[in-house]
Amino acid sequence: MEEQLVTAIMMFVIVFPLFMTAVIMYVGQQSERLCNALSLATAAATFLAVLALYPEAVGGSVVEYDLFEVLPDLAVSFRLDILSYNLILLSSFIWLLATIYSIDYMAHEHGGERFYPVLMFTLGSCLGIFLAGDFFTLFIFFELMSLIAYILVIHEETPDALKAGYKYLVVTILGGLAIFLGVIICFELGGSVSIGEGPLIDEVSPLATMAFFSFLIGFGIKAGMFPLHVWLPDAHPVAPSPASALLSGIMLKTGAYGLLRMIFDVFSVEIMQQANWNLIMAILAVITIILGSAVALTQEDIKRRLAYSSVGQMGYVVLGMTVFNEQVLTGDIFHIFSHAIMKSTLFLAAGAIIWKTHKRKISEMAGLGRQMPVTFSCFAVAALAMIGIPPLNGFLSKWTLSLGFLEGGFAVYVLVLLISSMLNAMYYLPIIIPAFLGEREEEKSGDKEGEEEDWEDEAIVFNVDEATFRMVAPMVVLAVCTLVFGIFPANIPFDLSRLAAEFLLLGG
Amino acid sequence: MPAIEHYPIIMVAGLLLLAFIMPLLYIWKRNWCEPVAIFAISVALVMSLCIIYEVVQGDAFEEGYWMGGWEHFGIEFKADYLSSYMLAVIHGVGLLILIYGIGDLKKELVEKVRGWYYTLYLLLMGAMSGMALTNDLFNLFVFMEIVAISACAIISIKEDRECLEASFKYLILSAMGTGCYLLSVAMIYMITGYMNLDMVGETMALGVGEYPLNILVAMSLMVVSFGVKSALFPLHVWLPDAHASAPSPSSAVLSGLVIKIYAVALVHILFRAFPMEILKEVPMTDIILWMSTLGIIFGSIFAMVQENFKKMLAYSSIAQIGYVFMGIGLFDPERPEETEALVGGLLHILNHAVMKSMLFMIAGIIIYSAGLKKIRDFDGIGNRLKWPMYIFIIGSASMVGIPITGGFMSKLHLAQGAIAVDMPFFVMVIIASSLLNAIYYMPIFINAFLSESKHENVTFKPVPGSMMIPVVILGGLVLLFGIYPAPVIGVLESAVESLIQ
Amino acid sequence: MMETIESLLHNYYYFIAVVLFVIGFHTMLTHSNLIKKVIAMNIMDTSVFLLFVTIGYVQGGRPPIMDAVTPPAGVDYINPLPSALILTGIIVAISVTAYALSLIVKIYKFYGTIDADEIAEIRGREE
Amino acid sequence: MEDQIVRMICRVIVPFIQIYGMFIIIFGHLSPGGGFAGGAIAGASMVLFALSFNLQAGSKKISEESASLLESGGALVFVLAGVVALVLGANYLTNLEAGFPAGTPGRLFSAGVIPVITLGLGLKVTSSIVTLFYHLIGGEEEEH
Repeated sequence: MEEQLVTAIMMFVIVFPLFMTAVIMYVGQQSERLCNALSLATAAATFLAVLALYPEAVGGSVVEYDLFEVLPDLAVSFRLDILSYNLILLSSFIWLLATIYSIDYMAHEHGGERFYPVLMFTLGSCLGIFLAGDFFTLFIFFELMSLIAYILVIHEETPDALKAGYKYLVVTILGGLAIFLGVIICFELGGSVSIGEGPLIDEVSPLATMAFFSFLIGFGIKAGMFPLHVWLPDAHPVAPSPASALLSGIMLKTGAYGLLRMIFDVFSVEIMQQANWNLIMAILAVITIILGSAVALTQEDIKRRLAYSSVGQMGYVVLGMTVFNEQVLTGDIFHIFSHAIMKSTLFLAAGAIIWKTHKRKISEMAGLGRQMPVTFSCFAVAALAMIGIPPLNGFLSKWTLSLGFLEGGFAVYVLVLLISSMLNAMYYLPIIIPAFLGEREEEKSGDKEGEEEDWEDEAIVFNVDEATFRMVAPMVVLAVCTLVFGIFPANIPFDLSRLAAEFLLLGG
Repeated sequence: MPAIEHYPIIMVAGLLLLAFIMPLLYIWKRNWCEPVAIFAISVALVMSLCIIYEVVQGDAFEEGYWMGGWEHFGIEFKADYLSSYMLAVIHGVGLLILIYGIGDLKKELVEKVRGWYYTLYLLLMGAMSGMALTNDLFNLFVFMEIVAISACAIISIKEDRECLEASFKYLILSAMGTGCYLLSVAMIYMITGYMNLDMVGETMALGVGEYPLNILVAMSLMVVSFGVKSALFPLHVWLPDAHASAPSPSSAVLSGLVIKIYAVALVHILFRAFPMEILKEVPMTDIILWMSTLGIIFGSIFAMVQENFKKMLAYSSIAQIGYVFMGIGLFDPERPEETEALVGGLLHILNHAVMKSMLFMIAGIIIYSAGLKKIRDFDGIGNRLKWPMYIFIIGSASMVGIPITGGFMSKLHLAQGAIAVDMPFFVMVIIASSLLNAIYYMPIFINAFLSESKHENVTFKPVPGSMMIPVVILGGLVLLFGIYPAPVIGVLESAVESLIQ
Repeated sequence: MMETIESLLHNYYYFIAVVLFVIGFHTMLTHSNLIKKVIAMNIMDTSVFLLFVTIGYVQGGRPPIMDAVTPPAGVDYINPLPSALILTGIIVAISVTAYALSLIVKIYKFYGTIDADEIAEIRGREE
Repeated sequence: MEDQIVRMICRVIVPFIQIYGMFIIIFGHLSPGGGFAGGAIAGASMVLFALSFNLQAGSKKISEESASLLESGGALVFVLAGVVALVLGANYLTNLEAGFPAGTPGRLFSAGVIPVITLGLGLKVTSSIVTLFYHLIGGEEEEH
């Protein structure tokens, strides 16, 4: 493809959603249908545009484009390489599905005219983060996305949501400021903040340490890394389910992406090892994995349990960054894919359950599997993938990671993965098994009250009462992806991950 | 059309003259006061833009402008980069505040004194322009006093008890500052025998060895004096009362412009009158740095506990003026080539002027429309006062330093400067204060939009367009300076370069 | 030690000016009576004016008035600049004083006292 | 206060004070004094008058309105004198170089634009003192 065309498409995927935000905001006040249609069209067009970049990205070429200079030496610039491509492909795909899902989900909620523009704006800024050509641009889009996502978090406007939202906002600003500090130090030490110009900081100094910790705090907050995860279990459950899916599925990954870029573009593998920073990250990641999984066990609310599970899973991603061989990095990047797909499925399914039955407590979900078989099947597939049952994609990523850890001589990390998988099993299985096999609450209470009602309930129990097609379809698509990407180890995401890992290890 | 060299003096003299004509107009043609005042400031704005253009492009202002043609011993006006930048800020923001004030003052001031308000306003504008332009220490003193009196009067014009008391406190402390300034000028005159800044600078360089103590004392007095006047912590005690109790347009102009002009004057004197060797010997910049740091932190902390919205904004001004002084403080005389911090500090003059006057105007709009002053009463007003609260979001984002707003750009420069002179601690200060700002600004608009409204039965007075338009324009400017600050920064870099040489 | 005292005696006018300045400064900050504050302000200003005028004084100099006759050679004039400036300074001080006094009149009207502490007390009681 | 002696003496003395003030103003460019000093003296005469009679009598002689008119007028004279130099092509407030007649040094009509400026200042200071006085007294009056 011609360079200019690629650049044009690249700019299109960022600017188009941002532009459509304004249009949807305007249209949303007039017509709900048009608003839905436009949002869908935007997400679809963005996804198609991203697909069009596929040959270019896989071909290994790097496209750079400077938009304009804000300050001397600090430009807003964009850059497409294989790692960015991985993430924009993933985001635009999940975004498309979440948008489809939202149409029915939001139909009964208030504030759709606010939800869709924000959804599109976060899409644009999220792609902006992944396509940023330098840390300054990355920081700006990061701040924009994080702050606008606040509106998604507080969408329900309940007191809980407001409280969680405030926590989210403060923590996000703290994270933004930390990244800001990191970018400044980076600019001062390296004279540039461009991505892909080799290590910007090439020796360990107090300032460099400060930069490392600033980035770690900033991106770590976003990635929900211990001890900065405090906002996450509050914020994700209160958002509307499609938004939770995106928050957990994609927006957490911006933090992981930032950390990857930090390791390979601000610093270098040598410096990370020399200063033992990778060990610091690994320790935090291990704590994150164990803590996230353990706390998830104690959660009664389904969405909170999923949110804590996200904390644990992000721990894998961070842990994977600390060992620098191709196998681990492939697994790491593939886990970004897997987790995004699995967690989105889970949140979408949970959303459908809550939407249909208004039940959030796990104990109340017994027997619902018979009422909503498709939804619960999708949930089950994704949950099993989370646990790491073969042949699902979660297994593939854990397998690759474990192989890599062994190769790199970090056998103990494999142990951590195993423990965590056990914990995962302990908190996911009690949702799935009673859902299909257990008795419904109404049945139990019916037993006590009398025969007749029991009989009536019986009739309802076997009534299949699924959510609407537009809500079920995205889940099914995602669940199929979970399966497919697990069964065929030579699938597209896996190849892309491997390419990205190679690319990173070759020095960006 | 007089030649461009005459513009500065025409501006200052014209504004002062119109200020005195205002009472007459008020007696004869009451309705003309406002249009004439607006016209005057607009002309001044156009002139300052011409001046800034000429300073950047041409060389009309290379030579100073000697009053009465008395070269080397008269009063000199000199439009350098910094002064012309400040002129544009003063008149640009001042014009918008004036337009805003027309609507607001109808409610806040009694009919009898409204004409005087414009007198004081033009006097303030003229004197501030004079302070920015003059190159003469004593002339600066005179303009400072005009600014001080008219600033006090513009508070006390609303005759209620808080205003009067605040105004008196302001007057006394500002008189103290003036006393220090005059003593300092006396000492400088004793050493050098000149009042002209350039010549003082030249002569002082020769006298460093002979009168080190005199110079030291003069410099400290100078910092104390300007510190009092621009509310540098811990000399800020007068500010919260004064800025909170004044009529909202007055608060806007006081917080937005008046405290900055003293900072500009201090920069002028510090860098032009005192030679670099003295700055190297004396840790004056360090002292300013620490004062500003304390101001940034404590101003924010005090702001957090305020109930009254305007008082909160006033305390936040103390923190924000700290940024301006931090820019000065982060200048390292040993490494004069690292100027980002100074640029950032000076840039913050513009950004803070724009955003703080905007916020005070929004406070004024809320008071005008709903009569609410306490922050906790603001719950749910977002749906009734939609646009003011939207703009408030922009303003508070800029206060926190979110990208694409002006506040971010100044913080960026300050942080860069701090790193450049190896003082990363101060970046942490900036970050801590941004976080504090977030903690007290964010809940306001969150509650305004999302909390249950307490005001279902209150009638909200419609806000006239003349009050809304300036706020919207300022909101646009906050974003503009956040997205495209390059021209301003260009001017400021030249300004700093010419100051340091 | 002797040198210090000698130089103090020699420059007694500086010394007096500074003493006056400090008296003014101290009174202004410590006394709660508003009128006393204004008086202190004037003392402070006056001290600086005195200092300024003494700077311009030349021992045995003539007043700097231009006669029709050309002055004889070797006669020094007093430096007129400080005096001229101080004249302006005095006017400024007068206007500040006048303004402060009129404020005090108004404050008295509202609070019934001109004592800063009592005013603070009244305001504290209101809130 | 109805004191005949004070009033009588005041009536006699006020014109002299005013003439003295005028003299100081007009001879400002020739001898010590000038606009500030002379204006203060002339203004004090009005204050004295108002004190010894009463405020109403005082404001009959010079009303608040005309005082502020004079005040603005004084400033106007000053600024215009400066601007004339501008029009003549020199810097603001330029005196002889701009082409004002110099006259004979030491005579009343000399020194170019300076007497005009002094006069303006005198007017301004006189009226300012009167206005200030009225304002201060006015605050007291309202109360009682």
